[in-house]
Amino acid sequence: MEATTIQKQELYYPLMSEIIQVDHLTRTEKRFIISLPDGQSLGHKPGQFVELSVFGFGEAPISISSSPTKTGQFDLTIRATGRLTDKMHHLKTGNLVGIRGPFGNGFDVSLLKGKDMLFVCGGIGLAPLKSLIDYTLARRSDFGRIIIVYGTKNPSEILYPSEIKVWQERPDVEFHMTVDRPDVNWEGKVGVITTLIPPLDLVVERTVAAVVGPPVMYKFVLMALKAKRLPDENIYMSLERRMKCGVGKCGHCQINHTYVCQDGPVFHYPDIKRLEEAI
Amino acid sequence: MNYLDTITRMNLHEKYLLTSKQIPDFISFLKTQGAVYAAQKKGEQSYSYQYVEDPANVVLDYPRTIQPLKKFFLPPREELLSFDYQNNSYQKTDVVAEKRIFFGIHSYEMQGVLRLDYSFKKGNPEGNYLNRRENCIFIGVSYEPDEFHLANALGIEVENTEGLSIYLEPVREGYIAFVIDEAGQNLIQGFGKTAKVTETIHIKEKPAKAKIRYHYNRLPKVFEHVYTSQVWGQIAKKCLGCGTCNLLCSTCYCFDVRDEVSLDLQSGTRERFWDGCMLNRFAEVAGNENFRDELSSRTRHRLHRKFKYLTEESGALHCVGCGRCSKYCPAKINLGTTINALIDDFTEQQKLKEAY
Amino acid sequence: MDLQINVHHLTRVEGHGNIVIDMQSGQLKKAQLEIVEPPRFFEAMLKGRNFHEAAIITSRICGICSLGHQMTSLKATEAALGLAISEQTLKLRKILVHGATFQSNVLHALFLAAPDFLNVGSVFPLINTHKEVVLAALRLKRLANEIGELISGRAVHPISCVPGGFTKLPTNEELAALREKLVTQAIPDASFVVEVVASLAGAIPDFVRETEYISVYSPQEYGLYDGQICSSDSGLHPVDDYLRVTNEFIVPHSTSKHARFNRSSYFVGALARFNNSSALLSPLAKDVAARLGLQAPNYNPYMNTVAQVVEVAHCVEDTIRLIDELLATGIKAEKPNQEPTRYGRGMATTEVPRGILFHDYTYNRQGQIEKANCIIPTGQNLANIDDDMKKLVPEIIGEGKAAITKKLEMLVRAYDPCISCSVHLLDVQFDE
Amino acid sequence: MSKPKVAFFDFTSCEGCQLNKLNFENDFLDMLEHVDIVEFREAMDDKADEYDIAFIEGSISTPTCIERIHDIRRRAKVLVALGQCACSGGVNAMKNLHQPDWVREEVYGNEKYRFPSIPAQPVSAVVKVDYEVRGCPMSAPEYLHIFKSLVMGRKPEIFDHAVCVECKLKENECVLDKGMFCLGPVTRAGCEAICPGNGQYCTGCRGPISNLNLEGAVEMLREHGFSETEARKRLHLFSANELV
Ligand SMILES: Cc1cc2nc3c(=O)[nH]c(=O)nc-3n(C[C@H](O)[C@H](O)[C@H](O)COP(=O)(O)OP(=O)(O)OC[C@H]3O[C@@H](n4cnc5c(N)ncnc54)[C@H](O)[C@@H]3O)c2cc1C
Ligand code: SF4
Ligand code: SF4
Ligand code: SF4
Repeated sequence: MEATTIQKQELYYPLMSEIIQVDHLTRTEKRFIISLPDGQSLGHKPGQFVELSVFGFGEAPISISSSPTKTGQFDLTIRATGRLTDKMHHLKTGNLVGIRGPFGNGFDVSLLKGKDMLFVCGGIGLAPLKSLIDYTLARRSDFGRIIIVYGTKNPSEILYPSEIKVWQERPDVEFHMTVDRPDVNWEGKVGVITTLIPPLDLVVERTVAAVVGPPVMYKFVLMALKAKRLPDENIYMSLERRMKCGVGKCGHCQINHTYVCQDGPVFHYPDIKRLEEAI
Repeated sequence: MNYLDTITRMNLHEKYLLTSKQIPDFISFLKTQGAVYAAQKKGEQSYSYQYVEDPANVVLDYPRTIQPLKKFFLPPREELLSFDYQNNSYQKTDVVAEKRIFFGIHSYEMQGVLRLDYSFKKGNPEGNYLNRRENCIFIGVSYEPDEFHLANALGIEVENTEGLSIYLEPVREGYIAFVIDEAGQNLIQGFGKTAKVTETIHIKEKPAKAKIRYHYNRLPKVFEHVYTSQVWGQIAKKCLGCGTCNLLCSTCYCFDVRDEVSLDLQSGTRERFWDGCMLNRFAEVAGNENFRDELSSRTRHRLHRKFKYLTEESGALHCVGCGRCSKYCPAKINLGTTINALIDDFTEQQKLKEAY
Repeated sequence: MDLQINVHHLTRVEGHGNIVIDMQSGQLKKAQLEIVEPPRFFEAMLKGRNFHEAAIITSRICGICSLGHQMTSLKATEAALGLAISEQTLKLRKILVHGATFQSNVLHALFLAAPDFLNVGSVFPLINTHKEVVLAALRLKRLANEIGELISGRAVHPISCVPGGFTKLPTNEELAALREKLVTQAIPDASFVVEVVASLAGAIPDFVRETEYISVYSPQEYGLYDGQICSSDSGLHPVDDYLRVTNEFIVPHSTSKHARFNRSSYFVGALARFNNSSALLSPLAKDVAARLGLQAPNYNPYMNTVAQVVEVAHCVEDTIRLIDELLATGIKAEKPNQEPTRYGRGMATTEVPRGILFHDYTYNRQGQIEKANCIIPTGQNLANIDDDMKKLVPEIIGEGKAAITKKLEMLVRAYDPCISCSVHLLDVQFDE
Repeated sequence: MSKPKVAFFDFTSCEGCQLNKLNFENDFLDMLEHVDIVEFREAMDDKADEYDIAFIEGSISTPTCIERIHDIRRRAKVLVALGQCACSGGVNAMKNLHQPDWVREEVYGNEKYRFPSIPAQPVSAVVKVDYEVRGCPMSAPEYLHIFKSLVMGRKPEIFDHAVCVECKLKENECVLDKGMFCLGPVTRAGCEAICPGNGQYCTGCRGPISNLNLEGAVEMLREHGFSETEARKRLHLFSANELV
């Protein structure tokens, strides 16, 4: 029987890995720096994710928010929204968590070489994009302009303030930020993220946009990019779906014939343009 | 396929007579060769595949069981690992791959298993499923299609023997056992009490009761054009979202995973359960966004998986026509009727196109 | 002398009740158990309901006596519709009643009443000081619940007992396994519990007030599942006479109605059953009664708890007997008989742990309820509790408020009142 | 870590859920290992001021109930509605289908003002409820799951799919198929389909799933031979508040 000859895989067993640092980012977000046993590297591509688990609290897909150029450890940025993610916020340095992965289709960095990069990050969407931002910064000379457009609901939700400070100060990074609802101390721009796109001065043939944000954001960002005449082929986006296995088995993340966990989460826009239910 | 072709094709196999009296003996013999599972009565008028304790309880003439054979390879509830909550360590849960003989299954049931094989082998081949799938022998039996069976219309005839080792066809004296493969040959020989049959056996025609207006080859084509059909909305009016059609489907395999700790709060297990795209939380993500909120889009997704998405990938329809989703749907939504309505919609469209 | 006692929301009883004593210048103005549980309108809910639903709904009158309500409801429905039940159904139901009775009696005697004898506020401290007793009681309770789960699907709000029979039957093997547990586990546990109760008997207040004792009576067996109404004053009365016996009346201090028959009040419950039927107890139960010094007739209401323990022994032993009878022939597959042969009125009575219970339904030709009435034991006891308090308070007036309060609380608890189910109304008619 | 303080309170109900809890004989002592029970009127005399977890049984059906539940909410960190009476009003809510004042007059005549009664409401109609343990009676496995989850400090897993799912997982014979009535297709799971598993039909005691297709449900029952009036009446048995 064929079943005996096929290479069977043990898909669901996590690697117990240690939290080596916890950074408090906002009221609802924390960054965890994690090291795999024996100093192994995760070997991921920017945009990929892991299945993170804490026994008794379940498992969930979490994007890797550090660049593959950082080895021996990797970052997860987690928003507390439920069973597992709330528990993560109670864990401390030295605690063990289960890691499976990396999974999914990340950004193909070879295709991005030499391009101007436009990062459109809505809210926690900055977390998955940060792996690519960090990568492009680590290989700065491989890329043209680096433009980061970032929007959050309010100033208290701004992720990675110290990194942002660096980005703002670097001459070779163009960083733009806005909040939906300012507080008394806010001096920056106010408005939804799409208001940041029209003023941008882009060389559209050379620019590749990478878009990640909450589900409602995509439609409007796409409209804004279209208005700038950015070709569809130059747009990549990462989609979020419920997923349990991360390896194309559990069925939850399917959008029509596409599996987000395998074909995504990073998609080339032309591939999903005609996919109903996708955006 | 021509009915006479079937007779000829079947008669090419070696065949033996198992008299009605011999059947229990044969089952007892099978029990010496492995764990035997077969359809048995469950409640008043339903059947279920169960371990055979007593050969007398085995039923060979039955319309269908409640759960399909998938329950043996992808159990409704399966422990993946057990963990120590306090120390954050875990143990893999062994998958026991005993030798199993499935006795008296229908051709579409076998086909259902072959479809699942595809789903679990592709991409990342899953050990849990494939280990359970090893060492299994299937002995088929003929059946009389009822108004819910669509297998014939979908190209899986009653006498389809793919995947089987032996196929049983009822005759006056009992059953003719057609030997399909070596494993089947070994079983028949090991039993040793059967008489070889050399004359041609006339196989009774078993007409399908449910019909589909198109040849099944054309269904993926139909599904390319009915994404926006109003049929989905019509079904959604009756559909209750109970998920029966997913869970009992021969080829649905989606699952959910949950952790549970025991009351001592020391240990626990990670388990997976059957899940289905008709159910509420299936496509919900953080922030309570649900990407398939409407029952109409859920039914559409379910049937597109059966007739288009997986078909384009694998070349085979992923509906095997077992009829469970129609028979057990509390709202009496019938798959054959639905497909015919979609076909009508499609033809209507084509006509309009031509006129245009 | 003046004395005011107001125990608000009495603990360790089911449902909500207050004890109110008002004594002014040595004159007892008030001695009442006030029932403050909100009313729940069950008879009204039953109107227009299908005959399969009556038992499902009435079970929700009380989670503690849900099985008793179901049994009485089924019997009333069967009487109204002329549905005969099989011998097997009868025996299984009797086992269910035994299980429910001894589970409730164990719960009350050991978890709710015993803390009083040991001067603690709840069963929880006893887990440390009297672990063996608590474990034995828990095992007995578990076994009683297993009886319910095995035969009726669930111990609270049973599932598979329906008019005419059962929707699912236990297997012979399951019954045999249950019997084994009863013999090897329940009998020793019950004997152990009896010894413990015997050692506590000294803490039972010495109070006597003769009253009328009313229970179900059957000449063949200790009256629980079925029989006639028996009054210690006036003898046997047919079930159909239940309204004459109970005479419900409204009192201002209670959302529950009170009852009286030959005197100003009467007693229902384990002690009434014991007083009327003790000769029919199982041999083991008779031994237990002797060991605990309980002899019929006994007029001390506090002894109700002791009578409950005696009944535990009876129920365990009689369940074993019933299982043996069932196993002798083996369980036969049968479907519930749900073909009505008539439509009309049906009345039924059963002993639930807290006393005699009545259901009375009238069905129309569609098999729907037109009129329903349920009379619950705790309601029948309320007048008797008030009368007991009126006699008790002057007798112990010298003991001080704390002691008096405790004895009053113990008195009310001894009746094992089930207040949530006692709150009901009579004959509500809805005009549609 | 100190043990969470747990309290139990009862309002208008049959107290079956409380009893069900005492029916975990095998697990009872284990449960006590993890918590301090500080208030439990049916079983003990003590009272406390604050609770980490308050379990509320029963529906709110008098003005006094409203005061009490506000008070409990103020003292409780987590408040759990226990059983269908607390979650939806349960069977008690059937009285809401009738004129309340008239019902009271029928019962108490001129004394009706002594016993104020308001429509039977779920606890959530008055205060914020953190979690619900549905069912009449609540189901023991689900209760244990929620209990453990809360003690561990995790959000419990509460289903929003139908009882049918549990029937299918258990391969129960479908009672609709036998010609009986059943509300399993539209009733929230969590009871492990205990009624169909015992050959009985599902009476809908856990209330409807969140995306109830009410007309579809009535139509489904009609297809199975039950009149529309009958279907609606039975849908109301445990869900009068949710379906009106
Ligand atoms: C590819 C991908 C990358 C992600 N990256 C990040 C990240 O970097 N940081 C981050 O904080 N979150 C990320 N998420 C979202 C994260 O997976 C969910 O927030 C998480 O699953 C919630 O799990 P929980 O146990 O805490 O929540 P639960 O208590 O299970 O549920 C809370 C909410 O989350 C939804 N949810 C439950 N399970 C999933 C699931 N498997 N996938 C999506 N939503 C779910 C539920 O519908 C519910 O609304 C990512 C999701 C995907 C698909
Ligand atoms: S079985 Fe029928 S009612 Fe249930 S989800 Fe499927 S189509 Fe809908
Ligand atoms: S018995 Fe009821 S709950 Fe079970 S499958 Fe049938 S319709 Fe669904
Ligand atoms: S099957 Fe239905 S009636 Fe029975 S417990 Fe479950 S939800 Fe309640």
